[in-house]
Amino acid sequence: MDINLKILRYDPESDRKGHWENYIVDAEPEERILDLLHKIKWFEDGSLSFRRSCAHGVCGSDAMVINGENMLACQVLVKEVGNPIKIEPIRGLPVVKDLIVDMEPFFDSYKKVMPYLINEKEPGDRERLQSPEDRDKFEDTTKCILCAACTTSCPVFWTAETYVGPAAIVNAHRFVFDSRDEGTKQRLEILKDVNGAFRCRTAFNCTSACPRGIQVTKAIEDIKRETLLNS
Amino acid sequence: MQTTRTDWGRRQPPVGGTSFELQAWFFMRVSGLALVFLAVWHMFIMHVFNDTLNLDYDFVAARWETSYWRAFDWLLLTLSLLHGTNGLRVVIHDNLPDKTIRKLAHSVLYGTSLIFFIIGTYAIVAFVRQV
Amino acid sequence: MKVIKHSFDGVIVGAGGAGLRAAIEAAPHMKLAVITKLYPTRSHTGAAQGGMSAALANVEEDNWNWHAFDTVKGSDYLADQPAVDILCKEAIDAVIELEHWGLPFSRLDNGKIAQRRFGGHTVKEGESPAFRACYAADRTGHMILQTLYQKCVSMGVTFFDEFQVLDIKIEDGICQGVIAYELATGDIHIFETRAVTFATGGFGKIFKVSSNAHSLTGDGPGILYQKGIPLEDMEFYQFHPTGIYRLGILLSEAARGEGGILRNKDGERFMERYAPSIKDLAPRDMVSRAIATEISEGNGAGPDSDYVYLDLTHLGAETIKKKLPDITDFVRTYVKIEPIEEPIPVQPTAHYAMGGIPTDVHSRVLSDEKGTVLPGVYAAGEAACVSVHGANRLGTNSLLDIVVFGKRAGQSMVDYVTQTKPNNISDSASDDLSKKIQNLIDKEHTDEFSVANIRKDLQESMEENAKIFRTKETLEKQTEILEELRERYENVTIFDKSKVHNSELVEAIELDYLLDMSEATVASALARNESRGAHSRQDFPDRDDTNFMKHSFAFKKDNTANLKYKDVELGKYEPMERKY
Amino acid sequence: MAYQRIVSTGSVYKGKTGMWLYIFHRVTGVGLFGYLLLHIISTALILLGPEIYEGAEAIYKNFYFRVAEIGLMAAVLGHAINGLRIIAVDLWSKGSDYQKQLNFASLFIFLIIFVPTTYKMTTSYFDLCLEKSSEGTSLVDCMIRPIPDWK
Ligand SMILES: Cc1cc2nc3c(=O)[nH]c(=O)nc-3n(C[C@H](O)[C@H](O)[C@H](O)COP(=O)(O)OP(=O)(O)OC[C@H]3O[C@@H](n4cnc5c(N)ncnc54)[C@H](O)[C@@H]3O)c2cc1C
Ligand code: HEM
Ligand code: SF4
Ligand code: F3S
Ligand code: FES
Repeated sequence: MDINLKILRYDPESDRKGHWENYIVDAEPEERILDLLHKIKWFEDGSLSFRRSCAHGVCGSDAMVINGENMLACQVLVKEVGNPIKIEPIRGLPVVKDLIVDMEPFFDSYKKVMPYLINEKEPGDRERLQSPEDRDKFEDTTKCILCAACTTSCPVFWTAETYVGPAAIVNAHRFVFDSRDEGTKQRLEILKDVNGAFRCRTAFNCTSACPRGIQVTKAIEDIKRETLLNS
Repeated sequence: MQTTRTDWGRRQPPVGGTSFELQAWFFMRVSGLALVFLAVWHMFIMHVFNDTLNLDYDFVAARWETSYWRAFDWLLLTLSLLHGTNGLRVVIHDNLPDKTIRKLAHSVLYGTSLIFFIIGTYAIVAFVRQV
Repeated sequence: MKVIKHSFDGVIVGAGGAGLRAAIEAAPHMKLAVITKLYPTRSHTGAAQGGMSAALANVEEDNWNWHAFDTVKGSDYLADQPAVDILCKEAIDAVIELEHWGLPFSRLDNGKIAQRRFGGHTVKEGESPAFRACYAADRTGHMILQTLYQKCVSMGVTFFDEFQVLDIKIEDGICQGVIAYELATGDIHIFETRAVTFATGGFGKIFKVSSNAHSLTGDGPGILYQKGIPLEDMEFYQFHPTGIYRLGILLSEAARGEGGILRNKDGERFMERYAPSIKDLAPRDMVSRAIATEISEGNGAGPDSDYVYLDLTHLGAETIKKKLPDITDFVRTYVKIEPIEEPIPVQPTAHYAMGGIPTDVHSRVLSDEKGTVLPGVYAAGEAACVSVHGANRLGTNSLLDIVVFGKRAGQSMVDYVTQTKPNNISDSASDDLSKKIQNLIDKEHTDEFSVANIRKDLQESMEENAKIFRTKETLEKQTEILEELRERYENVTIFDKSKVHNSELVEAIELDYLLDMSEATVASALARNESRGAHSRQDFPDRDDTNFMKHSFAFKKDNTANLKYKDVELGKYEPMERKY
Repeated sequence: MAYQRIVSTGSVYKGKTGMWLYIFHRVTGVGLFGYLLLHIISTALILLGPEIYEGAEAIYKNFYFRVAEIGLMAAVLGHAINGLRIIAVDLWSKGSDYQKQLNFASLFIFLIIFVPTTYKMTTSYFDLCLEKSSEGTSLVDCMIRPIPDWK
């Protein structure tokens, strides 16, 4: 089956603006979009650049806009997106080359919410106990692979580049609702900022974009309510 | 952390601080709820139960005979101005990345809102029937 | 080419589980840099699913000696027993430590860390399957990677993300530093440092069907191999029984640990014939061979009779949702079937390198079969061979390996750095590399010598000739093929001549390592005239303890390997026949 | 190095309902604020006496403004009901689980109120127009020119 791929290319060494390029690739309906990108890169145009590693949706390297929506290229099959296929880099982060964007601002935001367990108490020489119910409270947000699909699908983030973004809030949620953690106050303090959780306008794009099926908006709402109740 | 890339667009992630954003957010919900009664009721009175075609000096004057309606209208004025101003504050913040321009736009917004609040309040308070 | 120089006390190459664990140990005591070609959270440790073993005895009576027994038996007695003892004993603290750092393990009703069964793990030295694998649903590796990275963030560890190390400088047998290539700019960075740990992960990409990430190309072992450091036990490459048909995406052994069953085309639970006592939970090498045998005997399912079924349908929706959410999602996404209702087509997939850079139990790299330590160079994780996995790794022991020996690598770096003085690397240290890169850029591109074509031929031929069953003939044939591929590689060309994110250039260099890994694997396999663990020679079907109770050390010599051997360190457990 | 901020793609992100509702809420919010300012001015003119006030009000008394008023009604109702939906998502812990249902409910409530309102506002306009106009004025006349000799 011949698939027509339209890819938004940008080479910083020669282009001033992005431009669309067309490729025709022979593909099976069961193939991943990533496989098609590889076919182009390996056998047609070696300069096409994109990130990838695991090829099965667990490393978070290859979020991109496929037919107008954020997806992981390794997680969608040709038959699910139809023909032609339009591919662009994720939005709101500076494009470095082709489908590669600068992830530094994204990770900076992530680091700002103190994404690590805070607990000064001596834990003893066995594990801390935690009931399965307490463990379930943050199960959803532990799944995050930091792919940025959510943050770069958020209309607020596109215009307000200072917004910390859903991914960072998800990772704050993972600790705020962990019964072993004691850093809730500090994290909520950070998320009270103009660029924090209250920037979210419940557009839900993040939730539909998340390849891990995390209920991102729900997590953000949990954080908003927790902040409200905490002050 | 190592930062080796260019400084382009280095964002300012949140640093925390005041509860203003939380309060503003909460105020939007509360004032929104109040406005459902005030604004929607106002719209119904003016457009459905009456018709704006019939709106005239006498109609308004009669309404403002009672302090109930003056209070109603003043509350509507105040809350919708506050609600709208805060809404626009966020819209401006979202869309104007440049700090100086944003500051300017915010000042214009707050100034305008204040002037209109004064005009509106003055009208409601100072109105006396002339004929 | 722009060259930038940095100076550090220690450098860790790789930010998977092993690299991050080493960083946590070393960072407080020195000026440390972690260099990684992927963002740390994208390392393949994050793909690990099933669990991490430790005799916590949370579910039933357990003890680390039994764990050690299972590991040694699973290794087909090739593992060094003192190292295994360290692994299994330190496992308990390693798990507890991860929990203290925030790892969200699944929990038992009493609040303790949950444990599940896994292949080859038994209580009382073989009595019955043991609940030993600590897990967090079926994303244990993801949680380990995240937790270790979070810990590093909290400590303010310095990372060089998307920097690829391509060379190490060793002068007079002493490490001077490493050279890295910055993917985003094409700049060369010289890292002056006394202590380097390689934690670059595996090299499953030498095969066509693999559970490994595209980035697992054996860079660490490759870099050292080219400097004359040997590679240990390269003939032992593990094939995981249950990869998704054709794609090779892994379906964790946890699926069988939770009660999943393998069936052939007639629906027969064929493992009953191959391992009557623990059946589907036999070690991976045995199960993979059983599947391969079923398929070659015509019992495979499908139009080409080339797969078997993994049947989870009797587990019930609740167990599947709670305990195996991710892998069943993979099945839904990639095979488009509902695993709650239908059995899943699977086939063995290239999975794990038991072999790698030889190290001692302090993660110090050894430069020969006699145990000579190469000062300042360390290795841990899948890139290294301690050896605790011997001829066949037990499931869950690798996540353990990366934290236990990752930590030891960190400690060894600290010891070394506190005892030595800063060195001086010359500004011309990167000249060879610059030249190599310039050559690749200057050469005109031709399809015949394209990276992808050579790599494709490599992966397909390795799949054909050096996978689960090997013979002298297939291995000799593969040796010839590898020689041809090596000749082609000498002329390799690339299309992309740019500086920014030139991933084709990087793939060209990685292909060199893949060829090295294949050459060492095939040469070691050809020389080992016995079957042991994952290495299965059809022309020598039996284990031969008299001649081959020893580790192979492959030294690079032209385009093949020169082999030397070192005796296995035995301990409490006498080699016996491996039966389950 | 030249980083491109956002490559202009000319293509629209295929967001789900939530994104369009966000845009709708913003547009109506800003629109309503603008109208509010206008409304404050025209109402405050009442201080200047009946002539000026009614002179200003007369501008509104034609069909185009009636359509605009219906638009205003739609904006207020839409913004209000969507606002209530947002409040539900924000403050009710199960709100985001029922996002789809809330979207449908909002639309449903909106239509239930908006359709009869529009009907009333339209018919009332024509009734009053015919009542105030001279014999023989048609509905089309009412639509294309201001209501004659109002008052
Ligand atoms: C699908 C799958 C499931 C698994 N499940 C289990 C399980 O349930 N239990 C278990 O015990 N084991 C499991 N394993 C095995 C185990 O996960 C791996 O062996 C282990 O995670 C390897 O960790 P590592 O730190 O050595 O390497 P990786 O996690 O692979 O990390 C390698 C790192 O090195 C970096 N790197 C590589 N080359 C370079 C270079 N040239 N320059 C700079 N950086 C470089 C990479 O960026 C990366 O950060 C599984 C493996 C796979 C593939
Ligand atoms: C009638 C009842 C009303 C309700 C229930 C309501 C509710 C809300 C709510 C909840 C928000 C916050 C949206 C968010 O955070 O995502 C909001 C925003 C806003 N409202 Fe209202 N509102 C009402 C009336 C008005 C009126 C009369 C105006 C005009 C003055 C107005 C102008 C705005 C503006 C400008 C915003 C900002 C929009 C944005 O940030 O995208 N609202 N409204
Ligand atoms: S929340 Fe989901 S979409 Fe966002 S970064 Fe994490 S995994 Fe990606
Ligand atoms: S898309 Fe954006 S506005 Fe909120 S609900 Fe998601 S973060
Ligand atoms: S390649 Fe890892 S998520 Fe797609």
